[in-house]
Amino acid sequence: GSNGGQEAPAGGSDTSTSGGSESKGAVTPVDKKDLLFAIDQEPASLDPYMHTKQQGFTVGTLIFETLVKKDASGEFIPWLATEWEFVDDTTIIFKLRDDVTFHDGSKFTAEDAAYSLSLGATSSFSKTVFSSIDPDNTKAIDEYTLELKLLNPYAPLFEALSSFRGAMLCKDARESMGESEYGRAPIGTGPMKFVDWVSGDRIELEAHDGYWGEKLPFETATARIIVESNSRSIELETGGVDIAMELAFSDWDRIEENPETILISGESQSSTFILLNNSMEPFNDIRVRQALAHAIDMQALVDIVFQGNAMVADSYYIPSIIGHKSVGPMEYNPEKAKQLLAEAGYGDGLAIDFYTYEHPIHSVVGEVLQSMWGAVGVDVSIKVVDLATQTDLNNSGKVSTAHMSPAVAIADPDAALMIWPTWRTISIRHNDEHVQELLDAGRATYDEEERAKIYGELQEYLFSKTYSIPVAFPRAAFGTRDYIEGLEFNAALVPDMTTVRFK
Amino acid sequence: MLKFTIKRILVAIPVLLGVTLLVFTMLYFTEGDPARLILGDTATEEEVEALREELGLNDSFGQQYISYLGGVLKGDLGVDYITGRPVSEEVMDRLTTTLKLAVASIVFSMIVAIPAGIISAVRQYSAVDNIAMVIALLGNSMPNFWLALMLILFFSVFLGILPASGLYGAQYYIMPVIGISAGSIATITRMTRSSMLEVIRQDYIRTSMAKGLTEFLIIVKHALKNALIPVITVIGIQFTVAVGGAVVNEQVFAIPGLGKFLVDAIKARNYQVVQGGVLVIAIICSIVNLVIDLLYAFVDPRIKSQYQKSGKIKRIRMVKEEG
Amino acid sequence: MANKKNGQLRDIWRRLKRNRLAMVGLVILILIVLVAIFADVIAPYPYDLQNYSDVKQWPSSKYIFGTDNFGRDIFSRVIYGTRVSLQIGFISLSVGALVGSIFGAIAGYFGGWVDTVIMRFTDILMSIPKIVLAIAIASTLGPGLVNAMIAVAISSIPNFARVVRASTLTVKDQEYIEAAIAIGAGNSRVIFRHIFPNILAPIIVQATLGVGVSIILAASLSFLGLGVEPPTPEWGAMLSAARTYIRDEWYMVLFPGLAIMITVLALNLLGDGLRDALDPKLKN
Amino acid sequence: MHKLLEVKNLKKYFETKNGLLHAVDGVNFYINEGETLGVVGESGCGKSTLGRVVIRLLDATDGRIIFNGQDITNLKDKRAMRKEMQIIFQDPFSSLNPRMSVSQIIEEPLRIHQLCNSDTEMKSRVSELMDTVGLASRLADSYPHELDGGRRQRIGIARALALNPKFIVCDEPVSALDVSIQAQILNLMMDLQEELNFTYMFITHDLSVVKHISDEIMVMYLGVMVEKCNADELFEHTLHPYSKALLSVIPEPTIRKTKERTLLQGEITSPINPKPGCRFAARCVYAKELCSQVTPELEEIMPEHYVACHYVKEINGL
Amino acid sequence: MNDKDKPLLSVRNLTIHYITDNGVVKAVNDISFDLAKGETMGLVGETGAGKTTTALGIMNLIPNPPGKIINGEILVDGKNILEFNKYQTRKYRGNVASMIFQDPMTALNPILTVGEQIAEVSRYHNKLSKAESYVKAAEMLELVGIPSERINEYPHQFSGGMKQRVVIAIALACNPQLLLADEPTTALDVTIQAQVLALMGDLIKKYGTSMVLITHDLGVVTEICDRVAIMYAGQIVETGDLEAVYEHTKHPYTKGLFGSLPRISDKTSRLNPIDGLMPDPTNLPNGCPFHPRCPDKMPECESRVPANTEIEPGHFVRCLLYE
Ligand SMILES: Nc1ncnc2c1ncn2[C@@H]1O[C@H](COP(=O)(O)OP(=O)(O)OP(=O)(O)O)[C@@H](O)[C@H]1O
Ligand SMILES: Nc1ncnc2c1ncn2[C@@H]1O[C@H](COP(=O)(O)OP(=O)(O)OP(=O)(O)O)[C@@H](O)[C@H]1O
Ligand SMILES: [Mg+2]
Ligand SMILES: [Mg+2]
Repeated sequence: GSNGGQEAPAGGSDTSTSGGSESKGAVTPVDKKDLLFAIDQEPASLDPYMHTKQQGFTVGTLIFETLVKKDASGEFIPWLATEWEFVDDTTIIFKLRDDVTFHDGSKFTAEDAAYSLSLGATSSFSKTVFSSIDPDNTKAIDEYTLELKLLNPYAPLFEALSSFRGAMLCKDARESMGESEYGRAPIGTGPMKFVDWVSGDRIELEAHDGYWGEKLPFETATARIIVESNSRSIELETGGVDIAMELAFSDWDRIEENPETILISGESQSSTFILLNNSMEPFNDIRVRQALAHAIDMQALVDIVFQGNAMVADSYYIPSIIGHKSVGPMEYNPEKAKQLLAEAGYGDGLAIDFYTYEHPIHSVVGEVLQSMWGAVGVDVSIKVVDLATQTDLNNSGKVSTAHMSPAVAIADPDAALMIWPTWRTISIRHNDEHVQELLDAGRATYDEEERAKIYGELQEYLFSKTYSIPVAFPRAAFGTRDYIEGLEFNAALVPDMTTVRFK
Repeated sequence: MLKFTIKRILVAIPVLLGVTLLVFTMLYFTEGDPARLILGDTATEEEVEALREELGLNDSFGQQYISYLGGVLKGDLGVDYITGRPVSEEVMDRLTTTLKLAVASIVFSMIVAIPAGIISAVRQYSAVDNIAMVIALLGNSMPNFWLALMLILFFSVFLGILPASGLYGAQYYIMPVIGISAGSIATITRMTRSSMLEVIRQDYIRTSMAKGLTEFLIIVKHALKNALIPVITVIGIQFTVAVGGAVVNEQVFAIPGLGKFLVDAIKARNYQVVQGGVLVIAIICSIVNLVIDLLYAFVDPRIKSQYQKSGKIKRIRMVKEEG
Repeated sequence: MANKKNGQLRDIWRRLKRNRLAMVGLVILILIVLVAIFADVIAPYPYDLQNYSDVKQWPSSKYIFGTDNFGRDIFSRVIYGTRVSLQIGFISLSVGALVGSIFGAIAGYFGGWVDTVIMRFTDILMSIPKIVLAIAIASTLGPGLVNAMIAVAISSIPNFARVVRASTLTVKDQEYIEAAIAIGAGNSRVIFRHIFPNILAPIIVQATLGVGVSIILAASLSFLGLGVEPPTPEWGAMLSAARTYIRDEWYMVLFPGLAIMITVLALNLLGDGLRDALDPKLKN
Repeated sequence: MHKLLEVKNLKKYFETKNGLLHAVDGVNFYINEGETLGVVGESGCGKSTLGRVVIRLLDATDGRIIFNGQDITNLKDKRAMRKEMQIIFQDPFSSLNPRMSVSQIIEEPLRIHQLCNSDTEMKSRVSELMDTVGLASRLADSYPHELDGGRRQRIGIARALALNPKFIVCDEPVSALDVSIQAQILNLMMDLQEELNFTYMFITHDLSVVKHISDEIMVMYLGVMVEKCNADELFEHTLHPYSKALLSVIPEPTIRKTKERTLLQGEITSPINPKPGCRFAARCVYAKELCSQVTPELEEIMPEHYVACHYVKEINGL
Repeated sequence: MNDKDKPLLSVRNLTIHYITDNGVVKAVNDISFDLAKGETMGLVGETGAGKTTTALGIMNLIPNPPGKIINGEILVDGKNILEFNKYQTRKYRGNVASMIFQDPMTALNPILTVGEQIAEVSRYHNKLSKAESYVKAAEMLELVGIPSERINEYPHQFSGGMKQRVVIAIALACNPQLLLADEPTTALDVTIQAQVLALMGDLIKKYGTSMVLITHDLGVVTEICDRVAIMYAGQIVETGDLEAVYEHTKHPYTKGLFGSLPRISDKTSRLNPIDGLMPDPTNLPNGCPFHPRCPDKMPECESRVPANTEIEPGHFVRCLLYE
């Protein structure tokens, strides 16, 4: 029996029920009417302004749309907005499409756009990218014209608008449903509309008949939540799902070599670093910080941790973001490290805590550091806490060292350097006003060359101070079945699912 | 009998209250701030503080507990901090899945374990006994997650005959059921065996032998039912374990069950979810215990008359082990 | 005197010896304990020695169980892990057994409201699934070896309390308890001199089986990220860390998994055998 | 003669889930020093309970226990009293702690009451006691399960003797033993009484044993005493209908039966919340209306011969 | 065995050992006796003398392992029951021969109604329908003096004496020719014992059943038996009709038994017990097993096992004094 009427996710039973063996090569994607993809975590909400999880955004790409998009060449192209114009540095007028309807049948207007972007400016989740928007003066001029006001010039604006962070919500629906309910059963303008969300299991979508653009080749789409990375890749390999997000490094080769599956990998826009608590003994001493950096054989560390799928970080954000300047890494020199430690008064050794939680990468870094720093007389004890405790300790300045890989929301230096503002509560606590000045300057400069110079200076400055130790620019990968095409890697790890096609 | 049932339910109430208080106290003293976790690293201290205020996290221990209890009495289990949904809905979503799986697992365990236990007992120290016990114990000796991963590797990857995760149809149940049953099969087999061994040595079995009955009749009619009480007890315990304790299997098989949900909630400091989930498990546990007690009466007329005479509770529990 | 006491033990031993499975369990267990004791001698490498040039090596003569993603020798880690896992199992269980037994004996011996309170408390603990309880405790205390042991110990208390209480109730009704009271023995003398020695059998059985449960529980805590702190070579933690490699470098998962399985199996076999041997009702 | 123990209107009720169980319901008697009071009655009539209440292993519900002139009914510190009053149990298997050796068992009372100053003294006292009860000293380190019933019972006796008590409750000390062993133990107990001037309360259901050992006999039925008199007197002039029936059904090992058997119908009834009236009325062939309404009082029918029966005189033609 | 009828039961040189870890328990050593149709024989002996073992042997119910019939034959109606196959043995048990066990409290299955426990015997052996077998069971209950309305009650609702009657009803349900009663009244009070003995006496007379009544009470034997056999250390040391054994006691052991009994009729201040203890059955002395305790021991006793000697018609003694 099918056990109490629990429905298989749309179409899921066709492929996976019949078992992996059959699906191997047996599937005829021509008449496939559903898309099944596996995400690695359950989103807290699907409302793009109510969370920061890439899993929620990925599902959201089918439901919501943005004013502009970025094409393959990096150009910003019209989407829900047809054209735009800078009135001045802080005022932009957008003309919107007039043929767009929400899933509930209501029209998409400039009201909705103004509502969405103002929300972006105030929501504590999205203000990292939209804090420059002036929420009180951004308004609809007429039904399809939006005036966007900025509080200050903001260079990454279009990068932000084209990212999924700037998705357009339905004002009426959200206000009448309430934000948590809306996040649970969202209404957008995208090609798929929300159907059902089975807690912990899956989110189901179906085609939106009134969609203004090109219809997608599938009628339903289901996001299955599969936390265990092994299970995710096995489902992909056995044909249980069409697409699997966030593949573990150890699965890449197999997915790549398997003729039935395709590995889509690329460089993530996030980078990882070792946090040092600059307001805490002994890390307030630059000699200690530098000693620690010199003590790391970064290539070995990165190879072990990322299993060959990352570059050693030479700076504080990835090369493909403007203004990147190669400043590092610090030379591996244990002798020098020992010497610096001795100078700082720790010749007899030093004991420090490394904080981590259950995470496949951070704890591995911890273990390698334990060994490498141990070699120069720094005794590392690894404190494994859980995420909640780690977050709490981190933001109350109690974490001494840790490895971190904060998500970079948009491919812009301002977002990539999001850990550095002095107002941030995380334990890095450098309190260096010069850093803040440079950040402010970079953000307000529209001229690309000038911006690049500012950020170049910042990167050099940060390196000279060694407030943190950059570790890696990791790659990431999704996997698809061989009959899927069109899905592109996204450096923010939020692939646009609307581009998926069946071969 | 009714009187007994009612008394039994009344006795469960202080236990349930105790469970909420215990869980509440533990959570209260746990490090980690749910507000900070929800808002993430980028939120300012003020925003976090505002959310704490909104969630009532700044109230004193007593205030928080009393207002929570007040809610519970009105049937309100609070809200999931993260999704903003009522805890009762969130828990119920998981509960149905979990119950289906738990029932399937226990039924499977019984089908395998009870005959195995009987045969082992009847042929004590024989090769059959040894083999049955080793197999049963193997299931109990493997770490759950390891077994689960091995099952997936074997059945989904190498043989490709079973779906690796989810719970969307009959064949999806096979591996999780094996994974969850592995422990309970061992426990039930052992209990059946030792209970049967004990019963077989009773005088009334000798009486039935002196009557000239067949071995089959003696075992099934005279011995088995008498051996059932401790077996029922462990089955009940195993059922409650399957309801809340299948955390690891749920994680590996991507099943949205109560156990995994609870563990995630504990880690996310999603207090009201933890409370609600544990409370629901405790209620199920009480119900199972009640059902067990009623089953005792069904199996053993002595217990039945005890219940009937007065509602007084005398539990004949033989909790020897728990997987 | 000693040899007479041995006479009693010899009876049990004889019954145990007849049980082939139990003997297999015992022999394995003794070997495991020896391995734990002589880990320093047996292990070819330190358990935390990272060798970046020998990462993820398949089993070979140099590394009989292969190496992990840090280039550490898995064999050495499994050997040292014996120590850790046995420690966790035995210590946490002993603490749980001690506390649980004392509570159970008090509840059973005194009865009345003391019994009610203690038993309701165990009811409370028992209505929360063990693993969830252990996780909740471990979260409250924070992860780490000691806290994991505390969590495992606390979650084993109710079982012992119940078993001991039930046995105490039967022993309490024996005439020798009354005889002890009649010659003027006080409560503590009765409990410790007369009741405890006579309920040792179920406690030992429960404990033998419980060590296995504790080892697995601790491993599950590690699997869920609440166990020991690196680089402690706890088997569960090794499994957990290696599980991403299960598809290709499955040897990394195989050996710690087998180690757990064999140890727990040995404990279970021995425990079952002891149960049969110690249970006077099963004497023939 | 000196009344060593006197019991007045002693009651012991147990709370059970079905109601109040009147195990002992208003019993009066005394025992002279150096004598033996035999207590007989069917299973469940409250013999053991009476014995336990008397030596304060159980607390009395009502009534008074006077021992050696001292009211011990509510005595708090029982230590001193424990030395004076001891008990020997029926079951030589369950009354000895299986985890203790013979010498440990016999030592224990000496340790608790700190009666010995040194280990050597303790040792010699233990071997003296073992000698007294006829246990070979080589058995000192044995465990009870290695010994037979008769020897075990001797251990129990030695344990009771260790404290030099004046008064010993013997709760069916020989009924679990084989006849030949039973005879050895009975002989031993009688020898000890002679030697050490013990006072026994000897509980049994075996009338031949009780007659053999007792000076006085008390017959109990459902928590009450129905007849009490000198041992020989009871067998010569049995007055109470229950006693008569009881005596008539003892299977005697002779093939020439002289007695007329009175088969009682049914079994002893429940002692829970008993109705007023004679407890024996339901099984009594002589029962009349009065019997089930009024509880008969214990009366001295003949000198030192007490009976509780409304119609005792008519029945016996007195 | 004079020119009476051919005996119903004839035990010839029966030897039964229990092979245990502590040695070989020589429970029954070369015993022989006959039992005529309708005759009742008392089998008397102290604990461990081998009484129960003998009875179990006659039922072919010796637990194996550890028990083993070493030698001898048991002829019932001329057929050696030890050579029966499984099926014949089942037909024999309960139907031709049945056994009443010592302890009525444990000899009944607590979870089956007494009616079922009686009915199943005749249902099984006489192929009665369920209804018929219950009618028969009701008859049997009435026969043993229990109102048949109580047929659907459970053992725990009965008193000890009533349970023993139920056990008797079970034993007699198929009108067996041979009844082995193993201490049927030892667990009962004197007044109840008298009732039960009277009842048994009536019933066996009524049905002409032959009975072996096992007891350790020399008094009980006189109430009901025609003959008596005295067992010591696995041997029958003296056998004969009541008068012969009770009034012309020959064997020193039997004499000792009588000397140990306190008598109501004559007041002696000291009893006259046999010295010493029963020998360890794993280590029986050479020669006559009673010689270490025997007051009339002769040097020869230590080496020679006495033979069964008929000293007067029907009165056998195993003692060198009489050879
Ligand atoms: N602790 C107790 N709680 C409740 N009832 C009890 C308790 N002890 C004894 N009784 C009851 O009190 C009554 C008298 O019991 P007691 O043991 O004194 O009888 P007895 O004459 O010694 O019987 P026996 O000959 O079987 O030893 C019985 O009905 C018994 O069930
Ligand atoms: N299953 C067994 N295994 C080993 N020895 C046994 C077994 N059953 C009986 N025995 C031994 O055989 C001998 C005879 O036992 P049996 O039970 O026949 O004696 P009995 O005369 O019936 O004694 P009782 O009066 O105690 O019932 C005893 O020494 C006993 O210990
Ligand atoms: Mg008694
Ligand atoms: Mg017997």
